[in-house]
Amino acid sequence: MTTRDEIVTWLEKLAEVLTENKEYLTQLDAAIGDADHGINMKRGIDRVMEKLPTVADKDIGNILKTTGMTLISSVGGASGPLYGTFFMRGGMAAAAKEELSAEDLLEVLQAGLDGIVQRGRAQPGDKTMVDAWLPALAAYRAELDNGGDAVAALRAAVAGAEQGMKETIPLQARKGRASYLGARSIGHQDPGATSSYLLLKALLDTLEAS
Amino acid sequence: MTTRDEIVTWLEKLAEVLTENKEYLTQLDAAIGDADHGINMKRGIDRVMEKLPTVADKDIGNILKTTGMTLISSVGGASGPLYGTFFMRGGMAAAAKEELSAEDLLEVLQAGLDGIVQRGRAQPGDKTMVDAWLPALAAYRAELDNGGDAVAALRAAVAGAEQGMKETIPLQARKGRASYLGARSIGHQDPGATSSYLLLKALLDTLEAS
Amino acid sequence: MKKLINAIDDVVREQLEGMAVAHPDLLKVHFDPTYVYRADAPVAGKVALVSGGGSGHEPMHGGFVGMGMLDAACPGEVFTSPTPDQMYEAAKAVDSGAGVLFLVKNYTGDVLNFETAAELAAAEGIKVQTILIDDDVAVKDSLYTAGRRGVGTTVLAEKIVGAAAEAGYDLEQLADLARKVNQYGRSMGMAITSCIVPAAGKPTFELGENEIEIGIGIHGEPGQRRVDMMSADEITEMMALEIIEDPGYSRTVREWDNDKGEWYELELTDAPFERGDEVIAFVNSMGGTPVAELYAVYRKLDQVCKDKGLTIVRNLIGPYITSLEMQGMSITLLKADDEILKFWDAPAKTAGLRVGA
Amino acid sequence: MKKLINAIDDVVREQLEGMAVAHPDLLKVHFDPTYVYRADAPVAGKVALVSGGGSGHEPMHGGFVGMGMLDAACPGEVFTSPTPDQMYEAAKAVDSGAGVLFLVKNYTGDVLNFETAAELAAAEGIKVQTILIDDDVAVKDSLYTAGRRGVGTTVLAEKIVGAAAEAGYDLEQLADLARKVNQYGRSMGMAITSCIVPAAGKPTFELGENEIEIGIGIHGEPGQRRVDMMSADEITEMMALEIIEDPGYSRTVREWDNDKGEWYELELTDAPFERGDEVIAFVNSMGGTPVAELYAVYRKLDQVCKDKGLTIVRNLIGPYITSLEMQGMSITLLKADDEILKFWDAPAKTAGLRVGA
Ligand SMILES: Nc1ncnc2c1ncn2[C@@H]1O[C@H](COP(=O)(O)OP(=O)(O)O)[C@@H](O)[C@H]1O
Ligand SMILES: Nc1ncnc2c1ncn2[C@@H]1O[C@H](COP(=O)(O)OP(=O)(O)O)[C@@H](O)[C@H]1O
Ligand SMILES: [Mg+2]
Ligand SMILES: [Mg+2]
Ligand SMILES: [Mg+2]
Ligand SMILES: [Mg+2]
Repeated sequence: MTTRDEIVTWLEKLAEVLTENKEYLTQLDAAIGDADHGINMKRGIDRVMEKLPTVADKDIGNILKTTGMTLISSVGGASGPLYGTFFMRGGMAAAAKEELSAEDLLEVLQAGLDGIVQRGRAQPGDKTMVDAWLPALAAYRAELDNGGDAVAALRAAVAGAEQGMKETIPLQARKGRASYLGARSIGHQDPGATSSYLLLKALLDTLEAS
Repeated sequence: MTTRDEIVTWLEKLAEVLTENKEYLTQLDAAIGDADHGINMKRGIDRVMEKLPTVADKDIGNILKTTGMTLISSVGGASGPLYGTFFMRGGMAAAAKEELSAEDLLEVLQAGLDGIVQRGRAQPGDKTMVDAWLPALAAYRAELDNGGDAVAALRAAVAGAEQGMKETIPLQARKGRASYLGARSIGHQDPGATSSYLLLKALLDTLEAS
Repeated sequence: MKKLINAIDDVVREQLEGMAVAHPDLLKVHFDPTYVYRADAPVAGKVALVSGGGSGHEPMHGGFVGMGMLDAACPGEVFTSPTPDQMYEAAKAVDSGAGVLFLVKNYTGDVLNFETAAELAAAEGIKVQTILIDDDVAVKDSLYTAGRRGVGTTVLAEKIVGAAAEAGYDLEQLADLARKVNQYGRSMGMAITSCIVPAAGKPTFELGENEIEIGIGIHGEPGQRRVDMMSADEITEMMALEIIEDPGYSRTVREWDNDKGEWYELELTDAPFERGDEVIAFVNSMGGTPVAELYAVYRKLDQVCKDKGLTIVRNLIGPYITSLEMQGMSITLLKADDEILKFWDAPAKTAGLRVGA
Repeated sequence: MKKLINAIDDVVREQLEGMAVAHPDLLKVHFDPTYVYRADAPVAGKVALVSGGGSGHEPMHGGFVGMGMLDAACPGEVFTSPTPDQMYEAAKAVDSGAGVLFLVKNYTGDVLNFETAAELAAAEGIKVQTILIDDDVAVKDSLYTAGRRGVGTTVLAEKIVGAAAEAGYDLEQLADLARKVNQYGRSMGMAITSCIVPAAGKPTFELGENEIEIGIGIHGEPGQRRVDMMSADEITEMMALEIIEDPGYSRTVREWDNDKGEWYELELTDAPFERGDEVIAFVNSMGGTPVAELYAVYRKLDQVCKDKGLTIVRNLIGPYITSLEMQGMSITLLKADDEILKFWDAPAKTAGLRVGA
């Protein structure tokens, strides 16, 4: 069972990770975007850290919704509404929950991904964060079906996300700023897919630690 | 006797010299001015070369006046009206003359220098072209008094101009753009003093050649 | 990085504070959330025109807030779209009850955030409409990209649509005019140098001493292609021809249905320019290119238009939609009809553009 | 060198040709000799205001030709004073018989050439007067230098004196007003980068990645001192204080006596600013610094003025007197009285500055 405290720890871990990777994500964005993805994510997660104490004792749905609303009103750019929607939808799926089973967690992540796709209307292979999420959740589900627990499923998900992230490199972007580069977007890893991988990785590290 | 043809040859030689030294004069001006002295002089002498054929058969006064008017209407900057006045005044001193004695030549140069000082109101040591002309004409006069001919006097004048030019290096400019640099103008050779030296040198070379 | 700034986190806020003290007669600035709005807003009975986008494009958009242009502008961080709460609060502040038109440059970030804001505003009972500006011919297709970017035409649209709002157009009429202006306008940009996002601290891309980028957007991103430096005439002719000879452009856009309270999609196709068209020509500096160079560009642009049978009947020349200190320029041609010219010539009084006032 | 130019020798001419095709309603351009003049010149009964100087400062001066500002502008080569024949022919073209006022920035080249032109014009029976603009406080004394340079106050003088000419001031009144505006105005400039004179092809000076030049002129020349980069607030405060606390400045200027037909010298002393003074504040971009950064400067300038008891009653913010693509800015403070404010607020319609028209 993933507890409310682990969710809080996850977000705190995510703050560390995005801080460490601010430069890296920004550099990836400089290559095929406008050099701000790391800066945007860092700005957003810092605001989440300010807000977190006020909701840390609430249910998981509440925590995730607050996180989503905070990201929407602080990140800007394409990733703001997308990650914001991810957490808001995830929060709705976790409404009133104090802890999440491995299945619950999948539902939360799936609801979040559905939100990203509805807002951004990205197709698989468009070279976006969606290309990290699809293989990740497929792997999670598969591991679950094989009887694995949340940590095992997440381990599979992170591996899937990492592969999806790496597989964005040869892709030509068809969504977002990078799409304006046409063929020049080929050969670069998508920043948003990378931050999505980091997000899942932070969750795994959190659950493994406890 | 300096003939009309030698005056024409002098101006043609001056055109070559200013072309060769365009970069050099501009660099000197870059250090303590606005990086255009060589460009200005080149633009002016090119126009003089266009005009010259139309007056090459006129008297020396006429040739010099035309040269002065042409420089005034093509050089611009500080050096334009100054060199323009130099040749116009020199031309007046040579009015109707077909050839110039060593004394005539001194009168022409002195009249030109007086014009420069009247327009520019520069004092000796202000770090301007005047600092090349004063020692030059003093040396010319001295050599003449020692019974030297025009070539000998000019040789002395060129030596004087060169020394005056070099002695502008330690001076702090008190006139022209360079004066805005205050002490930072010290250690650089004055562009206008340099072009004045080149002007006299071209005259000497011309007379020596014939 | 050498810029006239203080702490990097304060760059946008301090610039806006400067605008507020400089132009109290024209505008006010609200912080948390951040938006610039007309000193006399809301203007009774008038539809409010609201735009916004990342900062770094000044004077657009904040410099165009005032009589005859925008009612409010929402500045994001440098080159980063503003957030829905800014747009929503700005809309509430300037809505007179006649409704709010969001003019949105077509960048994924701007579109997604403005869509979210429109949903919030509509939920508050504000009549709202969003019109997309997507005029950048450097982007060829809309199927394999996020669609044409919103660039130079945005400035012209803010002037023309703003004047129409001042003249009493209702929300529908205003949306129709804005849609038309967007479909009549085409732009292309080029960069001589990159620019430095303050938070990044170094140039977004490196250009060789003899290289330029053709087909750039307005966020310091690399362009569609990199070529060797050319003469002003060659660059201008190449870009003008890509604009003038651009074929019809089709894409699907989303607009808001106020009755149903939902998004609907419509397919729009822009007609190419035709001989005999009258145009407004806009030669824009990317920020670091001085206006004198723009006149060399305009000189050639006028020749190319004449050769192609287009008559320039109005022009705008200067830095209006910029990318920080980037050197470079963009060209916009906007087909002009009587309605467009009438509102182009109408008075405007803003910090960034003044006409007859 | 990457610029939007064609052949180097054609740079100025082509830019002027571009202005002529862009603004036929405002101005005409004459070549050989080169001058820009009002489309409706000579204006009957009006004293003609003529200025000029090296090119590279655009929009000044050509961009200020039109109703309410200049009757003619004489552009020299880049950063090189124009020649007397230009000034003389321009004066003849715009003189309505009421006389011509030459506004001359105090640079040896400009002064010597305009003096020669004034002599030529007077010889033609044109009533002529020359007023010097020398407002750069970075130049401390007039004894050991060519005197203070003419910088930012020139733009304000062309607006104010131009409006007075439009209002019917005669030559003497106009000269008196121009002299007063110059004595009421003080400026200082700084450079973040050098600039490239097209004919030179490389930067006039080299600045380190962390160095700036303080006390520069407008010709890309090095400044009065080189210092390490500072924050916008520090730079602004330092420059504002040098301007506000500048003591009285005395120098001898030459003006023309139309009756005697000769030059006469007069000694002028500028009074320092005093608490309670109302001022027009002008924050100017050297060309490559975007307007957004100027607002950060204005923000601090407003605070410093308040601290020093000065009230900013009007402002001008943008690139108006530039040094090609140089990054940097200048600050000008002009003591404002009723006469000055009246003409500052009066209409002007030029390519570079529009007020109420
Ligand atoms: N339509 C979309 N759907 C899903 N993800 C998208 C879409 N557009 C962009 N993204 C993601 O957003 C990332 C860029 O985010 P960011 O740089 O913060 O915003 P911006 O592009 O506005 O500067 C891209 O790397 C991509 O993964
Ligand atoms: N008042 C003056 N009297 C004599 N010579 C002067 C004076 N002012 C400047 N000069 C000369 O002019 C030279 C600069 O000429 P130039 O660079 O062509 O003009 P500008 O300074 O206007 O760019 C200086 O090197 C100096 O020798
Ligand atoms: Mg980005
Ligand atoms: Mg010079
Ligand atoms: Mg961005
Ligand atoms: Mg010069």
